[in-house]
Amino acid sequence: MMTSDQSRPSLKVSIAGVVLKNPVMTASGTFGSGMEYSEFTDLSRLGAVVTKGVSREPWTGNPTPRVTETASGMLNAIGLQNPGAEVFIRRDLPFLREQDTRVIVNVCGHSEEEYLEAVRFLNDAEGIDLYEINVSCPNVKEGGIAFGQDPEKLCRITDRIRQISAHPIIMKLSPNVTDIAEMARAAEAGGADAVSLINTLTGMQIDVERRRFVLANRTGGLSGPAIKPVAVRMVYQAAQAVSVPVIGMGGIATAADAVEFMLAGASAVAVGMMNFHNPHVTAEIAEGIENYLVRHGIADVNELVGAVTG
Amino acid sequence: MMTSDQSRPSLKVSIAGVVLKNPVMTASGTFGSGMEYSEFTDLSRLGAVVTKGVSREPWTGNPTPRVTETASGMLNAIGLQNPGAEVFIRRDLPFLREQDTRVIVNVCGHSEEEYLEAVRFLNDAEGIDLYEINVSCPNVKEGGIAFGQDPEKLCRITDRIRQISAHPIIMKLSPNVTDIAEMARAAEAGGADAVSLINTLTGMQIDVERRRFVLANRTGGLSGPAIKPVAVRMVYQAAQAVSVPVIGMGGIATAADAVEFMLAGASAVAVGMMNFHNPHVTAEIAEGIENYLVRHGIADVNELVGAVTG
Amino acid sequence: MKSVFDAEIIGTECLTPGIFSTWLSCPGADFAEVKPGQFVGVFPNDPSALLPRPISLCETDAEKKTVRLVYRTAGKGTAELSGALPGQSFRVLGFLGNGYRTDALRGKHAVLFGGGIGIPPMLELAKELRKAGEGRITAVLGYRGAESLFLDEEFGKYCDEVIISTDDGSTGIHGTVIDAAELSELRPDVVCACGPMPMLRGIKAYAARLGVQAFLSLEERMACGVGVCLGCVCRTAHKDAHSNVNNARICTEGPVFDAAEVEI
Amino acid sequence: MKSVFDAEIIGTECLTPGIFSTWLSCPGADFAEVKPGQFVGVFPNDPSALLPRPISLCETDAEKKTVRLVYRTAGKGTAELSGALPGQSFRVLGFLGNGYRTDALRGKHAVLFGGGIGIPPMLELAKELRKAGEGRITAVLGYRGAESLFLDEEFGKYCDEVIISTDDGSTGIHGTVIDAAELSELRPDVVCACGPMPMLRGIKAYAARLGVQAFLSLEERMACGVGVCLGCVCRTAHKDAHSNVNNARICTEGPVFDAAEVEI
Ligand SMILES: Cc1cc2nc3c(=O)[nH]c(=O)nc-3n(C[C@H](O)[C@H](O)[C@H](O)COP(=O)(O)OP(=O)(O)OC[C@H]3O[C@@H](n4cnc5c(N)ncnc54)[C@H](O)[C@@H]3O)c2cc1C
Ligand SMILES: Cc1cc2nc3c(=O)[nH]c(=O)nc-3n(C[C@H](O)[C@H](O)[C@H](O)COP(=O)(O)OP(=O)(O)OC[C@H]3O[C@@H](n4cnc5c(N)ncnc54)[C@H](O)[C@@H]3O)c2cc1C
Ligand SMILES: Cc1cc2nc3c(=O)[nH]c(=O)nc-3n(C[C@H](O)[C@H](O)[C@H](O)COP(=O)(O)O)c2cc1C
Ligand SMILES: Cc1cc2nc3c(=O)[nH]c(=O)nc-3n(C[C@H](O)[C@H](O)[C@H](O)COP(=O)(O)O)c2cc1C
Ligand code: FES
Ligand code: FES
Repeated sequence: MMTSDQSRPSLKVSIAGVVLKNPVMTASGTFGSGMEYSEFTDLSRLGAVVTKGVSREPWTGNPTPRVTETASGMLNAIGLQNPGAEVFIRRDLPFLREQDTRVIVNVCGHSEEEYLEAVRFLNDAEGIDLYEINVSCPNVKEGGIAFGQDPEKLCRITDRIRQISAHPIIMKLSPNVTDIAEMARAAEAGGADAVSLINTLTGMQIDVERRRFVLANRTGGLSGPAIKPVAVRMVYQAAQAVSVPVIGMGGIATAADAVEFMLAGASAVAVGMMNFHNPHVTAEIAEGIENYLVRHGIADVNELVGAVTG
Repeated sequence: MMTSDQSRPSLKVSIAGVVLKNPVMTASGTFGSGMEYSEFTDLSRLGAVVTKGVSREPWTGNPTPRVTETASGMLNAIGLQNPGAEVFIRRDLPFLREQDTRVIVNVCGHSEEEYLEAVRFLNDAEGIDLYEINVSCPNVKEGGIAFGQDPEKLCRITDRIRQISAHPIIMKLSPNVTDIAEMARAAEAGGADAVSLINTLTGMQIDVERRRFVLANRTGGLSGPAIKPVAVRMVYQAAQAVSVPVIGMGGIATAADAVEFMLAGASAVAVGMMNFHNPHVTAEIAEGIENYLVRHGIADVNELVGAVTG
Repeated sequence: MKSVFDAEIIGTECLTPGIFSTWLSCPGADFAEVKPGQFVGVFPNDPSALLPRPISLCETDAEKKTVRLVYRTAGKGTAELSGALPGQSFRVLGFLGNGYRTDALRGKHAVLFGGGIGIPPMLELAKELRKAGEGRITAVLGYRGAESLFLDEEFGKYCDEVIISTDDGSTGIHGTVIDAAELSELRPDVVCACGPMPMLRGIKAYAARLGVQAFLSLEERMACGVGVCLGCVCRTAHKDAHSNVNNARICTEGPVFDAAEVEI
Repeated sequence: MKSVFDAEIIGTECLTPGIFSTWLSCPGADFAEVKPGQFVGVFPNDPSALLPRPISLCETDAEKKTVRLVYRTAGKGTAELSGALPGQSFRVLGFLGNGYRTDALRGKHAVLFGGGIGIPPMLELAKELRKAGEGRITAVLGYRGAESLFLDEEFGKYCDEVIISTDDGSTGIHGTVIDAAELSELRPDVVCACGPMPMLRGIKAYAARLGVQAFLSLEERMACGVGVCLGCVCRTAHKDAHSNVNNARICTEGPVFDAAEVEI
């Protein structure tokens, strides 16, 4: 080992036994399957790439307009458009496997059976490290968020997926609930290896000149720096409630934001909307966390996890 | 009547039989009892002044720091500091009565009994038009939000207050719930004359340099333009769910924002955090709504209520 | 190659009320494969407005590494751009989208339709077609009225013919661009168009009637501009290769589509 | 009267790394009752940063309608202010807070303590006390070290004596401002202080030991700056007249408090 490396802090984190070179991941749906942003960012500098939601069959998603901007944030109602698990495995996965980063496949379905079918199908593919199960999409009529807002359903679907899954599972929680700690506990009770949060807050925008909903779907999911305080609070509450690792996201724009989530209790973080503002942001954040550790004389990034004090 | 007046649109709205000269109110806790901002804004230009929360006895509130800024918003954890109903009636109410605007007293308590005591005591005072019952403050340990997150408790406390109240009551709802429509229906079932929403979203901020919570209370309530999309969505859902009037708030900064809430279903609107950014904002919004109506050839502001189309 | 680069304002001019023309210096951009019909994403400096604003290339100068944007002030991003002084900078994402394959249009009679704020990208296309030689270029430009004309004279430099139509008949032909094309009995080999959706639908039908190929430049609200968010899709006639459903990304597979391939 | 007015940058100077001095022209402000110890709320132009930044008046010129702010770049608001060019404007809320009642200090030996970024408001106080005539003015200014000195020479213009202390002893007296006052055997009739909380606690005890009145300028996170939000309170010894509990608003009843009245 080179001497200059010996003084560098360790950025490695482990999620359910899977070691990530640093705690920075991409948030599902904001990074495609990595291909497009690989023109801007060297994916090997990221802890993991989390893919856009994948279902067993192709999904068409919602009508347009699907996105709009809000103060320090945006709304989206993509509706989980995706080419289906077969195309994903054939086209996207081989590319991801070559990137020297961890591959986390985000999975969606309209019903318990669809989630199970998708996982069963993906189980056979090479190169997946973890699943993230999206039970919190506010933009599809059936499934999605229904599981994410009812602790019993959440526990049950977690358990059923866990039974058949070839990889550890991260349950992605919805912030559109009264009690996030209860939801995190339900996921843990169902056997989740980790939980991730937050997905988007349900929101709406109206065009006052035309007196119409801006999004064809009427409502959409709010993300970006606007929601960061809500996300940090929920990550803190979830981390207090469960002993499995928590992956934090919601409005992360800088290394300081990433550190904030880790201090609140996140073992790793994901960057979503801000990729659209700066396609280099994820690698910059990974570097910035390292600088923070050096500046504060912290040897291991894991020392940050939950280290906030009153 | 002057001819120029005949072509002016009507801005009057009615909440539970109380007529407001225009739909613009101040949001509780962001306007004191009107005195301080009367240096900046002629209160007679507002539809109503909503006071800071008033309890029967004086409350000390939370330790400081109590406020901090966030992206396009802020967090507060004042903890409902107030001088108590006696001082309010003796000092603040006489001032408000002289301002040629409606007076809405925001009421808080730690328990059902405390709410009832406050309302009983205020009933005898002169010059109150409406009560707004705050069952949604995220910043006090007991009471407050507990009633705002449980439909049964909300229905019951609404009913008990309604029984003894000398004035119509507006129940102020919390956004920190899974199903806002259910909460609005519970308030209506309990006899609420109107509902207002949203109160603040619970959030948190961590100072990463000092690795400490920024707010002494750890969590605080998020308000400002950041939360507007969530507020508009909830106002829409509440207005679809109940037939009593809905008062909309959450991040209103401009007349267009106020119109957006009315299109979503609000009969009146309240302006909160943005008073701190621009102490003239409420009167400017009232004027801006009138200009909007003129520009769109709308004769009566009530035509906007719920007029959004797909 | 796509990248994020700094673009410095060279100068801005108001062409007609609400429509501005801005030249930007982009020394860090890669002009190697820039094509007419492509667009950039301009990031406002306003930290509360985080998404890039898609604006078409109205002109480019690969040697000087400059681009010209012509845009309507529609909201905060375009207002900020139009008010920026020479020397001020914007982060820009570019160059985005497929653009026109000018080689496929060469030597033909191409009729370029532009409606309102859809006119600017047609100028770069006219310029490139003229450079490419032979062929005949006709521009049909639609405006609201005489007072809202812009860029029309510049088209004269590159086109064999420029036809103007206005909604109110205050100048040019009274009616739509299609009314104008039909009245002028144009006989295009190929049609290119950018403008509001009703106009594009009309052009699609017009081209179908004439039995010629039409290339349409579509618009949709965008978030990423580079194909990851799936915000900007349009319905396609055939299963799109990327999506495996009948949805193509306007920012990546478009914004220029063969009219026969999209359901609008 | 309090109001929101536009303030135009006249010029900005860096006094020492991280500390800036900015003169602003405020033709719309009401200077009639401005007092040392008052502050302004500066609104960033950044639309995502909505709250006013409280900054003390370091100097004012009521005739020219200008104010001087001396501040540390702590975050986005102060960074924006320090980087603004002459001619650029900020919306400002002012003048806020109670300020010092200089008449009550006249003719006495007043010792003004300033620690770090608490030093600037003491300059205006020294200036006003000097104007008010008689009396003796001593300034005791605390810094981290010799390289971080600022404003110290300007205090010489108004004070009978200026004592410097540094944490590292690299110049002046090695120790706190209280160490410096005690070593110098000062005999104040009244004490005024602004600085970090541990220093203010020390000053309160120091004044109590000497049996003299002390006026302390407190700081707290603020939202409104005008007394409506109750964000900025401090604990008081007696029931505060406004709150009817033991909480006074620093922005309104303060920022200057009689040390005996606040529990710090
Ligand atoms: C491929 C493409 C090319 C375009 N080329 C041009 C051009 O050359 N000249 C021109 O004037 N306009 C063009 N537009 C439209 C232009 O993108 C919008 O007018 C602009 O984004 C408005 O931004 P704003 O900040 O001023 O408005 P705001 O209303 O503040 O914008 C808010 C959000 O909505 C988006 N938005 C608003 N209107 C539109 C729209 N019509 N299309 C897409 N997004 C929108 C913005 O990008 C932003 O994310 C083009 C759009 C697309 C998709
Ligand atoms: C009465 C009073 C007088 C002051 N006078 C001066 C002065 O003369 N010179 C000077 O350098 N500083 C002074 N301060 C501190 C100054 O207000 C903060 O440094 C400044 O607000 C930081 O703003 P920012 O945008 O740069 O930092 P950010 O961290 O971006 O600010 C975020 C938010 O926190 C608030 N904030 C951050 N730090 C403080 C703080 N220490 N005190 C209060 N609010 C804070 C900001 O106002 C803003 O709302 C004073 C504070 C008070 C209360
Ligand atoms: C355009 C867009 C698409 C998204 N698609 C998905 C998705 O397919 N699956 C999922 O679990 N979350 C999805 N999300 C949610 C993000 O992964 C993330 O949880 C959320 O945006 C909060 O993070 P941010 O504020 O950093 O964007 C999407 C978000 C956006 C903005
Ligand atoms: C500093 C502050 C104090 C508040 N105090 C109260 C209160 O006493 N009672 C109450 O019902 N709501 C209170 N609120 C909530 C507001 O009335 C309003 O519901 C919320 O801030 C959303 O509106 P806004 O985004 O326009 O601020 C307070 C909000 C702020 C920012
Ligand atoms: S704008 Fe994101 S895919 Fe086109
Ligand atoms: S800052 Fe609002 S009361 Fe002092």
